[in-house]
Amino acid sequence: MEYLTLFISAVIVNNFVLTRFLGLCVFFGVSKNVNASFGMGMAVTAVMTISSILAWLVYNFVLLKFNLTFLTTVVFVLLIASTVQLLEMVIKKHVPTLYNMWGIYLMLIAVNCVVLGVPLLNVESNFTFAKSIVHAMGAGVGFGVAIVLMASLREKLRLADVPKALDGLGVAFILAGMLALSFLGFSGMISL
Amino acid sequence: METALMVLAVMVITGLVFGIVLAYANKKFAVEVNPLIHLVEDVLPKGQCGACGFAGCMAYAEAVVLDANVAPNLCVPGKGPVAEAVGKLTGKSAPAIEPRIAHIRCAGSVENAKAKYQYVGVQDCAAANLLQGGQKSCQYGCLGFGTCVNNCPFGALTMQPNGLPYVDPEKCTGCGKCETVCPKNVIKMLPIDAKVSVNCNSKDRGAVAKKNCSAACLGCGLCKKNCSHDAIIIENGLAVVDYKICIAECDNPTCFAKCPTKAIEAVVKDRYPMGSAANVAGNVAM
Amino acid sequence: MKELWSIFSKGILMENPIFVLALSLCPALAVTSSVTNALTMGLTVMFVITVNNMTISLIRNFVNPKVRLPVYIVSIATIVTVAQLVLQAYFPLLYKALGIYLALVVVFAIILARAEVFASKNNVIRSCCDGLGMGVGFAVAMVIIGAVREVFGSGTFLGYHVLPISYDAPLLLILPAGAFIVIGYLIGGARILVNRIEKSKA
Amino acid sequence: MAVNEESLKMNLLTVSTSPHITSSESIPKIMWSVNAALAPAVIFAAWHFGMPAIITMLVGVVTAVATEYIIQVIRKKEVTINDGSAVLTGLLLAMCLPPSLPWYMTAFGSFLAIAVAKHSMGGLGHNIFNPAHIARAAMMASWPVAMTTWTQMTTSVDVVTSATPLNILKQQGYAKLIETFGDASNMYQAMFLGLRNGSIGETSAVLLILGGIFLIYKGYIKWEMPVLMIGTVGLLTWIFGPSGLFTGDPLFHMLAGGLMIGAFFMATDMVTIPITRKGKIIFAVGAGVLTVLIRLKGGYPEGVCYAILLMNCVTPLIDRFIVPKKFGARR
Amino acid sequence: MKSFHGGVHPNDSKKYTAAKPIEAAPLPKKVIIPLRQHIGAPVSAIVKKGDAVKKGQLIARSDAFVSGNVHASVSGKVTEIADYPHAVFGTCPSVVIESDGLDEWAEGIPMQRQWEKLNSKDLSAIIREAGIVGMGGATFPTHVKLAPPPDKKIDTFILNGSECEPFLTADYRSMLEYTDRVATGVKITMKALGVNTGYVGIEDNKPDAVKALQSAFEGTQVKVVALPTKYPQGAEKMLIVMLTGREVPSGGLPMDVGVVVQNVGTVIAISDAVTKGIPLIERVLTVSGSAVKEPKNLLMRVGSTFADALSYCGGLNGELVKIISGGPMMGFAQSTVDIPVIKGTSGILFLTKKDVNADKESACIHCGRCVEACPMGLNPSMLSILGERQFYEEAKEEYNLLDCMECGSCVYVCPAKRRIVQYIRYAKAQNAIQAQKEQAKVAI
Amino acid sequence: MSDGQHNESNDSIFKIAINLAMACFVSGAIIAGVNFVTADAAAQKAEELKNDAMKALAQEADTFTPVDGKEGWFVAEKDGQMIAYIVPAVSKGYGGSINFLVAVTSDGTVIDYDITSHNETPGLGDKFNQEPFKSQLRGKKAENLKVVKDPSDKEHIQAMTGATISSNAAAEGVKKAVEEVVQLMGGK
Repeated sequence: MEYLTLFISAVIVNNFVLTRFLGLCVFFGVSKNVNASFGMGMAVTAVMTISSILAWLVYNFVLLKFNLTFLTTVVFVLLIASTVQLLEMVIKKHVPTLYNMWGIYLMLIAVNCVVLGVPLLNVESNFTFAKSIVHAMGAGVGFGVAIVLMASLREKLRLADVPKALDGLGVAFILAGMLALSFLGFSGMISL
Repeated sequence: METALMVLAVMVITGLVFGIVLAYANKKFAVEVNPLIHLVEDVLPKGQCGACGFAGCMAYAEAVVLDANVAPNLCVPGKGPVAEAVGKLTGKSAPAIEPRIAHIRCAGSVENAKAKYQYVGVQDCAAANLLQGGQKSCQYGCLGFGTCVNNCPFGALTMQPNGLPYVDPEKCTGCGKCETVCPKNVIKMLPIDAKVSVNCNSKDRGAVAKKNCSAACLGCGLCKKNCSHDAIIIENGLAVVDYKICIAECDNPTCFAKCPTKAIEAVVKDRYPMGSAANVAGNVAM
Repeated sequence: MKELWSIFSKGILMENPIFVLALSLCPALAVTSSVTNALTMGLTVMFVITVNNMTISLIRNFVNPKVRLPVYIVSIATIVTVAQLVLQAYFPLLYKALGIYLALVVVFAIILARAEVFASKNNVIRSCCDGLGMGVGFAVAMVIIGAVREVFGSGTFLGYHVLPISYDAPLLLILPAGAFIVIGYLIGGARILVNRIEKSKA
Repeated sequence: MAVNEESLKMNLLTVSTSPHITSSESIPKIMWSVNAALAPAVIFAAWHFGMPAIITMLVGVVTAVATEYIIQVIRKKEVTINDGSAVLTGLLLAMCLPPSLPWYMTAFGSFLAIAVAKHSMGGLGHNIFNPAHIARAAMMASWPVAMTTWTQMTTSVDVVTSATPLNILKQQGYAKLIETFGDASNMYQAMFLGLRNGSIGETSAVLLILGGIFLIYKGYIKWEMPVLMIGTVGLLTWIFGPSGLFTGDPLFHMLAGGLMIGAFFMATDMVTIPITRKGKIIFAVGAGVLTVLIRLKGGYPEGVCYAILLMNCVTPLIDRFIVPKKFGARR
Repeated sequence: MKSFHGGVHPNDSKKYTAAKPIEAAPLPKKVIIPLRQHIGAPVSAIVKKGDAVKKGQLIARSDAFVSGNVHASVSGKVTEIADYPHAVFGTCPSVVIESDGLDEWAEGIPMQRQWEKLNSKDLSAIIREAGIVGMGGATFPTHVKLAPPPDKKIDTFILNGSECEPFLTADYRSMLEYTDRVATGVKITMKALGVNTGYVGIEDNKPDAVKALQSAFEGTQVKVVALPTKYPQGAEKMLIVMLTGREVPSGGLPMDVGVVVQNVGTVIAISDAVTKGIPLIERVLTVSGSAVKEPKNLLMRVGSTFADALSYCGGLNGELVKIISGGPMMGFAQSTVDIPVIKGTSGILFLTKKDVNADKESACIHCGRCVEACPMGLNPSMLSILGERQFYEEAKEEYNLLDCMECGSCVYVCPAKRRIVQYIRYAKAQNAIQAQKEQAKVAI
Repeated sequence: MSDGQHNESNDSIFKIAINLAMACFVSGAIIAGVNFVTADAAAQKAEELKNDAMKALAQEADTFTPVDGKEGWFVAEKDGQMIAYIVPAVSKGYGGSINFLVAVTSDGTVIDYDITSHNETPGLGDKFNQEPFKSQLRGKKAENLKVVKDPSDKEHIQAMTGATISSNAAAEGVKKAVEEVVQLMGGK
């Protein structure tokens, strides 16, 4: 149950994009069509889960042990960037169908706030191994939900008569604001 | 001191491990791709920002190389220089080798050209053209709904109050987009140093053309007679200038002097006075 | 000198990292609820991007292309860590306020992008100018957003009341939703400004 | 020939694409009809809450119309303040607000609804979210205290209380709620007639239903939407009652809060809901489910506004997947 | 009766002419006979300027199978072969004949023929020779419909007596006054097709027509069915699904579900051609609208002009703003009265301001009325928006643009007064241009 | 980002790896150096901050000593005389957990408290770290730390308008701390 609330909290109530502003570059960059967004959401979920696992292991068994927590940033970012790069190469070679589905989005998230942010938050909140995984997956799914919604809204707006100055990015931000406003309805639903 | 040593050890080991893994993987999992893609990708900033609308720089590189419709200037952080380099690599740069400018081959303004009916409907030339060829009696003239204006990627066209588009020579790049969207083929690209231009597209017989529009080319051939270089022919009741001859041989064109309808004119840079820039299709009553 | 100035100045408006390029948006929203935080973050990024540009420019010829990205990242991460350590030691309250976003400076697209686009192809001085320009542009944008949100969202500027106490501030501006909307309009405003300037040039 | 051909030549004939005849429906007609349908509830509110409510409604409408006018002038678009849509937005917003809200908050909200929620997206027909609800959510976030402060009503009814029924339920429980009204049947009666505290326009269920029936009769809204949304709320609140399954008080929940006005006037705002009938049904049920979720589990006592906004977010996806069945598609 | 999805109930405005018997219009002084009065290959003139022609004489033909012969509709002299305005195509090469006022038949016409003895092939040949095309407006050559490819098994014939377009009463009057010819035409067609099952679909707002045909078909295998009054009941696909329950597949023709549909005017022409040898040179049409003084149902020669019709009907009454060839839902607006009547002209409407829609268009408010009105199950709202924003391909690929039959139901109900049909036509045209370009590319 | 094959360098895997390792080495050296300089300062600052925080809670005290076996607990003393326990506590609020630092006298009376982290709605729920709400809790004992909605009840805690959940959470967190102190004292 605890895990479930943690998961739901990360997906809806404390959505990473809409309340913590992580992963915005990708959120605004790739949310132009629904299919790409869906792929992106899956890719983020997968990468985030994997990197959270690795980061947790490294942090608890190396950095914490030798009292080197100030190296967290360096090690994590290197770890994630390399893992993603590796993952991309492996998938591209061996599972091309999967690669076409969401592998192409991998490079985009090698260096990305949300993918680095979640492992850092896990560490900061002293989550257990299992909790870290659940949290990371929740964050990924939450990201996916937000970006797919955003993409569908933007697809609709593409056909609208948006003022020229706001067209594109400006209105995307305003949309995100309204999306966040709507998600406020979930606030207070789960308190951890 | 011990901490410092530990730091160094951890960092070096991390570096070594990832270095080896990456280098190894790079060889082991190499996938054959179009080398051009890599060249292009190399030029890109690799911010992986996705601002181009593709999933990262690699994806954009792939798209711009493989898909002819993907423009080379989509990279936002890279801006000009990157666009240029990508364009060069993919051979997509070239906005026309020969400098040219869009030319409206119609002088059938609201006053000059007769209307056939009152059009009510979508304000778009191609849409209006579907209804008996548009609201003008002349089947060949500019309809004046500004489809070209709306489609110009450089904002070089504006609709004048008289119902004809104005081409801003400063802004026109000669890309030819307007030429393709005009349902009447009124717009043609003119060499930038053209000396004269025929401002009519009517293939009607002289009498009919005249009845429909006071500025029509009647195909009378006076200009042809007045051209000392044989650069003009009459084709389907319309004077056609061979610009190769005209530009190369003629210094002082006189062909247009005798034209009864002023359908052929000397090209002056600011031939059209810039009217109020409002998007007015004067001949259209909603 | 003129060239250096143009390298420097383009980052401030015409290629402003936040308003025009729309890169590194996370901090623009997350830490701009007060001007102080925004300014700190802006200065930190300015520092990191400038130093990193110089570093990359220095080492650009020694890096094997196959590990270029990891090396660049290591460089950025090192500089960020240094900044972290310094802030932690001397300005612990600010350090706490910036929280996780400080560490996330590492993955700001603008820093890596400038390294790849500019520093890896230019000499140290030019790279430094570019970094400074981008950094200043970033910081200015952050402060503007911070100012709008703080002044209208809590009636204060840098903690001092600038609007009458009776001003009933809409909290919306402090909340994420408000931040998104404010930035949306600021981006629109910047676009109008950039277009005006481009027009007047042409 | 007898035909006066000359006169024909003089006036150019009109040519357009078929069809050449259309029905008499128009956007202004729809919008003003909805305004008219709100009229009973508006009049009741003016009597029930007195001057403050009248001022709030006026401020809402005037600000909305003025904002629309200014923006359309700036954007060089045709000014359409006569079509009734800005009036409607202002009025609907005001009806979702506490009666004695400071006027500047109402004005802010009304401005936000028109400028941000509607015209940033391109104006009527292009907005994705219900403007009135976006404004209400924004105001709720901006001034949470003022937005949840309820004043005494002018009508002297025994059951006067300074909190809304849903607030009492959330904070003090069901027993206290019944106690406030005397007994359960008293409570239902008061709530049905609207003799309770709450937002300006949400209290009188019977008048809102009347307005809704008028709109259904005119064919401007589909009966399925309000019925299903209210029905879903009733069903779910009955099932997930306070003391175990099937112990809830569906009638109370159906009458409480902004459900009636939301279901009849907000969830049926055609611009922001799915275009197909099936899509509309999904929207209504979804909104009902979310309303119950927020009411029973969330931090806010009332969830109609957020439920509808959240369903607005999903609308493009619904439209994407729920498409009309094409004739001859069995191939 | 279960109805088809969608549809609208416009004011039928048939009161102007419903009670008016068909009158033969006076012989025109001059006829303009366009050489394109059908869908398919163009025909070329076989007469030249100055030739004397007789009524019913063949004046233009083509070797192509999908085309329709053209006959002189008056006797007289060919004065010109040139481009003239055309109700559908804008302009079209036409043969102009000046009447000699004698109205003489060409040799061998009329004659008496015992059609019962003819086989299906002969019937088909006679119909082809007579230049008969679909007279409801689509003008598809009739003999092509009667000769389906061998893999299409036709088992049902339907007579379309719905006439769902407002104002028009030509078919209705024909069914009442020419009942026998209609019945004969149906029987001939069924024989030509070799089918035994037949239906006559008539909207239930014309009970006397239903009764008349029911008695005419008494004792045959032809069922006369009263259908609910709803536009576009007369669209082939709607009619077929109502009468047989079969849905014509997307992009398909009625013959794909074993059905052939003919219009009332067409079967009358078939009857005349087969029993009397008279080619298609005249038709019944409705002249109506509030701008015309005496609305009438007229029997008019092909090639007479709208002006002829107007002057016979007493001229104008009130301010004319629109002339429509056909019905108000799917007809074509004209810019002049000098337009010739062609085989497909089912009505000529002269409308005043109060009849027509000239309201300003505004943005779509997604009310969904068009989706509910669309008999084809499309999303007209989206199609119009995509057309407006020039996403033609998307309209075709994802929103079934090409399935639209342009019945206009969506525009009729649209409160935003959007010109959906125009957007759709426009998008279709752009897609066609695109397809042409692509084909050209492949060819290179 | 990997540059792939077009650049057919013959660099061995090892050489590439060394390249990265070198970078890491330099990086490590720099970080270690900076850390060496700042570590002490950081630790000192952290200590100061903590003391300041505690001092704000128990203003008269001059020394704070950790309590054995109770993580995060401190005893605030003045001239060697214990005046309060400084106790950390956690409760669940509207937007997640709320962390407290509470100063409690040995007889279980609240001296003061400070909320070190929370995620409540800004401007609404987070008023519990400000006056006048804060002063309501001072001097209260465990049995009085209960939120009521009756304005006339001065014995208990008045809820903040519109933020009942947050009020409850604050009262509950402080109460927990007090109860723990009482338990500790009773245990002695």
